[in-house]
Amino acid sequence: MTDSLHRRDFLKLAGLAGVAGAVGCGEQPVRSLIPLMVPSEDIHTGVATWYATTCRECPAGCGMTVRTREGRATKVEGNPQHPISRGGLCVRGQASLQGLYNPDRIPQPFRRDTGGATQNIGWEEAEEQLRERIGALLEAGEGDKIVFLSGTNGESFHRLAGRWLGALGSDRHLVYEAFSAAPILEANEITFGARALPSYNIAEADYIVSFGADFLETWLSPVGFSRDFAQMHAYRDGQMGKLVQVEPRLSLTGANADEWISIKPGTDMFLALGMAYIIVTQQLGVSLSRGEAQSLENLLASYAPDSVASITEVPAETIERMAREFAGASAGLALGGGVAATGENATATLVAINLLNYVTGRIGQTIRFDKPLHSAESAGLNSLAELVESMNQGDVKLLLVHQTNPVYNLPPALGFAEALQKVPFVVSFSSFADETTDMAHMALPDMTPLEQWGDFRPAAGVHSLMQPAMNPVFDCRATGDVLLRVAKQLGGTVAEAFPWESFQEYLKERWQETYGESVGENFDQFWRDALQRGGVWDSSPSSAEAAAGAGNNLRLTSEALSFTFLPAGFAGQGEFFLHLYPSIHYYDGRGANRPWLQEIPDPITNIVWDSWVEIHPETAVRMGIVEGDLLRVESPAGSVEVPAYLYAGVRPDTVAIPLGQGHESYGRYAAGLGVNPAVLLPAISDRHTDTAAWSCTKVQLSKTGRRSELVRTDGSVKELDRGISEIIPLSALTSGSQGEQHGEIAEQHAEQSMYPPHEHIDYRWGMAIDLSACTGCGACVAACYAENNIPVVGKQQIAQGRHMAWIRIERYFEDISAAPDVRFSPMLCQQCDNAPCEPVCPVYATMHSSEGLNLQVYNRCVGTRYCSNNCPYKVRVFNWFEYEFPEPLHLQLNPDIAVRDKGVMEKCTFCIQRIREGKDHAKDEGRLVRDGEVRPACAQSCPTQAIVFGNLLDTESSVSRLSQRQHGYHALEELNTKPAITYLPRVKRI
Amino acid sequence: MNATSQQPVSFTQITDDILAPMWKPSRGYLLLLFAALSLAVVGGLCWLHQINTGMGVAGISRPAGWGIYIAAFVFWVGIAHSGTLISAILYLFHVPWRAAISRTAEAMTIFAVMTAGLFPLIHIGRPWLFYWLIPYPNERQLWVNFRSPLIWDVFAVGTYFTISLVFWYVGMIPDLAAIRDRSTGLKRNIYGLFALGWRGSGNQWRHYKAAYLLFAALATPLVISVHSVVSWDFAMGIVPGWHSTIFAPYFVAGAIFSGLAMVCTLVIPLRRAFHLEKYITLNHFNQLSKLLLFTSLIVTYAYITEFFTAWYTGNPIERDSFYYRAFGDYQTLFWIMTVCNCIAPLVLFFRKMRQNLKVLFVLSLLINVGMYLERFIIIPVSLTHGFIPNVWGLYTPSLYEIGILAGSFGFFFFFFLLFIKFLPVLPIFEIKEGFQPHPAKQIQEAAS
Amino acid sequence: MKRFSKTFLITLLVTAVAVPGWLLLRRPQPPGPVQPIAFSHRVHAGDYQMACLYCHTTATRSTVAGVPPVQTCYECHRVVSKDSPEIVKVLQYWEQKQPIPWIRVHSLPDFVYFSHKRHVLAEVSCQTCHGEIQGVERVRQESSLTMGWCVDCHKQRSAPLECSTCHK
Amino acid sequence: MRAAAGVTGISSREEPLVQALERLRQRGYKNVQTFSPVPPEQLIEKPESLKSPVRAYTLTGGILGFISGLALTIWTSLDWPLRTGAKPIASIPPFLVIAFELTILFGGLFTLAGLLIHARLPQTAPEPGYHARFSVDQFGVFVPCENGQIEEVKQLFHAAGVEEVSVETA
Repeated sequence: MTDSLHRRDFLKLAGLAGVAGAVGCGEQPVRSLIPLMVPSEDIHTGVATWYATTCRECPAGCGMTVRTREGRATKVEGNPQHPISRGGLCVRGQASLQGLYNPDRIPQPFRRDTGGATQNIGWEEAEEQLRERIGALLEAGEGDKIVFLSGTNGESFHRLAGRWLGALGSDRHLVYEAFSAAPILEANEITFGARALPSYNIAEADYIVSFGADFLETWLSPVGFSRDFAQMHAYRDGQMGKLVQVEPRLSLTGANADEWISIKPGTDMFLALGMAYIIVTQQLGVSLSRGEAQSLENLLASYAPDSVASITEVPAETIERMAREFAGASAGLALGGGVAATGENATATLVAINLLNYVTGRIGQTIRFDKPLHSAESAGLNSLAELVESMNQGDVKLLLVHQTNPVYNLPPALGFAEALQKVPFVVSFSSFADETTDMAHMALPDMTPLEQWGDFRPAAGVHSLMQPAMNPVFDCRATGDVLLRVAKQLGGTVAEAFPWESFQEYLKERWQETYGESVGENFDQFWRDALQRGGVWDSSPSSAEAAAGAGNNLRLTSEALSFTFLPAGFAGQGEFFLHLYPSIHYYDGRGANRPWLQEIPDPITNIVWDSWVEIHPETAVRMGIVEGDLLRVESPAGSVEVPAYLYAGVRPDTVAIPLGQGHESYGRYAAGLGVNPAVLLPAISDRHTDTAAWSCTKVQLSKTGRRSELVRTDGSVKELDRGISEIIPLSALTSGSQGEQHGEIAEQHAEQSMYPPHEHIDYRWGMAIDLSACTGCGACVAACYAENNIPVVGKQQIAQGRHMAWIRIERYFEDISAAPDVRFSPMLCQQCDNAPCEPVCPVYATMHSSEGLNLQVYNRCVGTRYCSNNCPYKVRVFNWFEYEFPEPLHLQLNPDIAVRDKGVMEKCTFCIQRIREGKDHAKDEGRLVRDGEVRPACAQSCPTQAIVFGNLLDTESSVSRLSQRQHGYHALEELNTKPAITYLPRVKRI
Repeated sequence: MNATSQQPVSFTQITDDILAPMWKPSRGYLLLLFAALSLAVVGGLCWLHQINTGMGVAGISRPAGWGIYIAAFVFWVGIAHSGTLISAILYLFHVPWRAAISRTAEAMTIFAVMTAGLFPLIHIGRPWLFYWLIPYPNERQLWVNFRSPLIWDVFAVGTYFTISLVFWYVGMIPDLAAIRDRSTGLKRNIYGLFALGWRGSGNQWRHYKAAYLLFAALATPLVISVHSVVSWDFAMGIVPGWHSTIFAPYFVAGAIFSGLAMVCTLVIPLRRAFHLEKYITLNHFNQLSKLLLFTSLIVTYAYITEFFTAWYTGNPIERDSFYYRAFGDYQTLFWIMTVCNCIAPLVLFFRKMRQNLKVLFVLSLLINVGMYLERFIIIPVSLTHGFIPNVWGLYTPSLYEIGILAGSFGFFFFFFLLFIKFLPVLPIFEIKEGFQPHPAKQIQEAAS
Repeated sequence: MKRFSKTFLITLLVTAVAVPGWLLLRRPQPPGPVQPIAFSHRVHAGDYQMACLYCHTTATRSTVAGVPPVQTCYECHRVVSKDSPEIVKVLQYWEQKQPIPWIRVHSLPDFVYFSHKRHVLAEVSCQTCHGEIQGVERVRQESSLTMGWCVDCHKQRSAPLECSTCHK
Repeated sequence: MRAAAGVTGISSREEPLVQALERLRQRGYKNVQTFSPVPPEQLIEKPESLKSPVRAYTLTGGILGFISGLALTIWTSLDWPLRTGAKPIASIPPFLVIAFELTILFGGLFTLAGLLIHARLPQTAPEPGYHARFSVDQFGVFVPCENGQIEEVKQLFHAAGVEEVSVETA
């Protein structure tokens, strides 16, 4: 008997029994006590074990650590050592646990008969059937009619799949990723002859112009970029970086920008060219060679500010100013290529942006080709159209679909779904019953990334590992293993080509091939270290720079200098441009089945569990539309009915719809919710790369006369100057006017109290939240849901104000204009020293600890809700019902904190379970907790490190230093509640 | 006795008149009783469902953690106040017309406190743990938090109920003895038991009078303290719209106002059904109306003061909260309340109206509605519009909540209906005392 | 004039409270549950003086003391008295690769945080809570494990009385 | 003929009985019992002690209530000091609320006790000389006396103008 099987037995018994105990707060305790068979190295009951792995929720490839208790994963966090994410993790990454434990996962393989009924089968039978199919095809010499269609895969898996197909005589391995970086690669090829995705040095930049790149949300590597942006945008030494966001709809990234250029959709290219024109003609940029300068002048001749202004609807002065600012910046950076800005001229736009970067000398400075990022390569629309064609013609006999959902993602105009019905045998490896799997003949459910082996290269010099953090939740098999087993069963040369027993073995061998030479005999140690660390990466950038330094001396190609910049076309005669943007929660739709992502409000609109169409208030007034009116949006390709949301951040001639909802299938949380606006897209692609164009059609808007209420979590969109989410003008900081010292205010307050202040023993836990760094992404909210067993209540309950989140991002639209003032402030329990909630509790269910925490003893609570009423911050939530965690989502529950019963008030306690654990460790070593040793889930997850936690009694701690900063303030300070949280106002360039 | 001249009525007649309607239920009465019971049962079932499923079946949420349950609690406690006012405060002030309505008012107090007492239980999330609010030695070694106004409530309402019950009961002992002496069999035994063997001996009367005066003296500060404590549930909170120094007197006045209205609501039909015109005269209503008008004016004054301070302090949060109260989502309720509590009672400036029972009855209903709305506007509406604009929300009571609220009326009227059939609705001996051609009193009255 | 016999009333009241209370207190403690294997702490911890930590290995490291894996039993009992009927059962579990389904005796509610580690490291002996376990054949819950019981000891030893010490 | 327990004078007015009572007292009759349907003005067994000792109970109860209210709140707060808000462990202002309520509660309950003790309530034995009419409209005075004294008492009653005299048997 193998060790893994013991672990599995244990899981079945002890793990589940433990959970039963964790779920029923105050109910009959567990009756049985199941020991392990043999002592496990990894599992100690009551002690958490951490595994490093790689997040696979999007192609960014952030490093992640998984906390497991009693053999089940309970929390994922950013891996602080990982060079891509550097400790943060986004909202989607946090929700990967709900992919793992999704109750609507396909629990075991099934066959679908001709009638459409499914029949569960065992793995042996399933693999045998696949083998038979392949065997028959091979016999008939039709191995090339096997197609493997997958999403972005880990490196080793990708190679294995290619090798496997090759052994069968096919080379038809298509990678389809809904959001593709192909135009960037192509533009770089065209401009510089370098087909690579460079690294963008956002952190060091001081001026960024982003042409629709939503780099804080979904663009390429949002977690890393957010961290960089916070650094770039932080006030230091009298300065802060400036971000100018160019987009027709103010995105979350735009809301964090200093300036918003509300550009006419599809004309970003012209703006970039117009800026380049000014820079070149006025010689504002770097000195160019004579020939280059001449060619550029010729190329840009027709993009004088006036003509560009009329195309883009951006005033000529603004263009001129932007050009000057950009050229004058010591480290400027122009970004482009966001999904929403991807139109027919996507590549051309990026070429124009490349020119802009080039003429100001940014290549090699803020844009570096020496450490390229991993690109999400994707088959373009044309190759998919070819596949469709080939499927229609019967040239595909066996289609294997792995971790991608083309039926949902592709524009219906392409006809993929219809063609799929003509394929005699479709196998889906999807873990979830998605739209594509619904049409498959057989499902061989893959494990989720948290359960399997793999590797991933998010950037050059970064090789991340994935390892199973726990045993499979369902009877699923890793597709890598399935491919290997089927190959073995096929026998003959095919089997010989695959000597590995398992994908794990294959992976390790590949690593040995890659690194064996450099590490020599110590490979096993190297491998263990890599697993512990989460992969290998080059920590010394100097060597990498030296190695590829040449890559930065790129010159413009002749192709670039003779490039023809064609404007983007828009299909349809509608009145409005259609602006589709990827949701920060659902990404391309894959996040829609994670209840947390549905439940956590969209950062901009604060809408939950829905789709909406954003229209400008003026347009709405003109058309007599109010929020919640169900509108019909019609394009030449199709139409959707979706409720209206009035948003001043969208141009009056544009309507915006988020992507990712509108699933017909994909489980209980996703199915039937909202609309999939991809149906509005005619199958139009980028001219150069044939990447699907998202911004390519105009639509007609009409009222249906019906209503569909949107559920928003924001009560008021204005902060009303109540001292909750404050800003401070940059000028106030730079002019040297020393305002009131924060320390003085605190002292005054101490005197104002009727009673002496609390004494704290050893610790007073506090937090500093830097609103300049907070982007409003909501990662902290998801982390809190995961850490603290917060239930998901659904749309109806949220409509009633029963959102259970312990931390929320309050979003206030103070001003939506060219200098947008959109405020995001995380609101959580302020752990007040003069807590208004505490004295009103009749039963001491909430009281103050000697460490300054506002404790809530769940089992003591009788549920008067007085504390919640008296909490000025409204950060206490009540259990209105006995909330359910549908199996197996309950396995995710954190055993360190009780699951609250109905009728009980609950709240944030700065993750007291973590504080307890940290103090436990410290006590073992006879010391106090060190600064940074304990971090609440929200602080840990924050991609920008906006939340800093620590001991306020330790004057050296980061939180103490931040809390003492000038201009720091307490929310609703005039109430004198003496919160432990100090907010640092958002520095605003006014 | 009061100034209006009355035909002398013999003591026997008084006893007969008051005891006549007892124990003979008419069909209408039974129907009413059944209706009240049914309503109470419906409310009870709603409550059961709520206990079973969770507080979520009610419409309360965040930010309005308190809704119509707490509004109902305050409403019923308020109703309770006029009973004690009439029996204790007016007694201390020797107000001659109090006797005729005191028993009914006191009974109303008892049942209203009982009803009110249900609401904290209904409203807490885990009602099965209500006893944690009571300080008693327990294995957890935990006591209650005496700093919480809710614990003050436990003590204030508990004391109020106990003292009111004692007061009511002691006041009834001579009457119970009278009933005992007029009945036979089981009835005699039961009334006899409760009459405690009262004989009306001089010695008994002597202590009785002394004790009654003392009860009245104790009940007077108590009644003021109880509604003050109830008002502090809110005033001790920092919620804009709650945190106000005038709450205690304002709530006491409001409580008496609503309680007097409820007395009118109960006594006007009762007088007619039980043919008590001889004992409850138009003059009684005239006096009651004056009190109603007076308390209405106090309440109006309090409303104006609240708005004035909110406006003139210039505190933007306070201002916003009060602006919202008058012109926000709940403005309709606010203006209905203003009409009911401040404008409609102004008709009582006219003596004719004060003695027009139809007008008075309708007005008393309006005031009941208005005072309920007042509590609704103060409690959940203030909560919906607190400090943090991001969590502003709306509160709409659910059907279950309304069911329970309706049930509370059923509960109250069920007990009240039982009371009018089983106990004397007027204090017999006090009425007799009033009709007694008393030399000492006559001299006193002549002098004044 | 005959008065109510107050003495009688008081006597009645006192009896009504005292008698059931006394009966309740005097009720013999139920024995512990019958375990799948009649494991004797008396033999192991008493007669053979085995250290508690030999089997309950995580008592110094984790919140839970830990129930020994079947392997721990097996390692000794493949030699020691392997023919005794109870040991045969153990060996059967081992052969069948089944964990032994012990019946839980001590359990705390889910909202309580209790760490064996902190108590053991603070030199609170096992017997303080588990009674004279080394003399017990069949384990039963010796202490009430109620909040007051915990608090008493914490008060005596000046251990923390913060709510968050024990409540999660 | 059984031995008489005493004689009751019954009248619809108080005055004749007051007069009769005065005379009876002068004749040395003891343990006289008066009955009245309403609180009597003068018809009291011992007219000299009009003040009732019940108020002493009230005062005692009130003081006791106040002290126990303060004691309960302060002691329980100190027993396990739990901090809430910025308030001190023993916060006197809120405790005064409790103390006040307990003052009233204890005062009221003690008053009740005083009433019951002094009015000799409850009593179950039939009262000699009590007539059901006394709770309706008649006043009465019961004089316990020997058989031989019946006539004298009767005379006294009649002389005072008492309308009806009834001889009670034991």
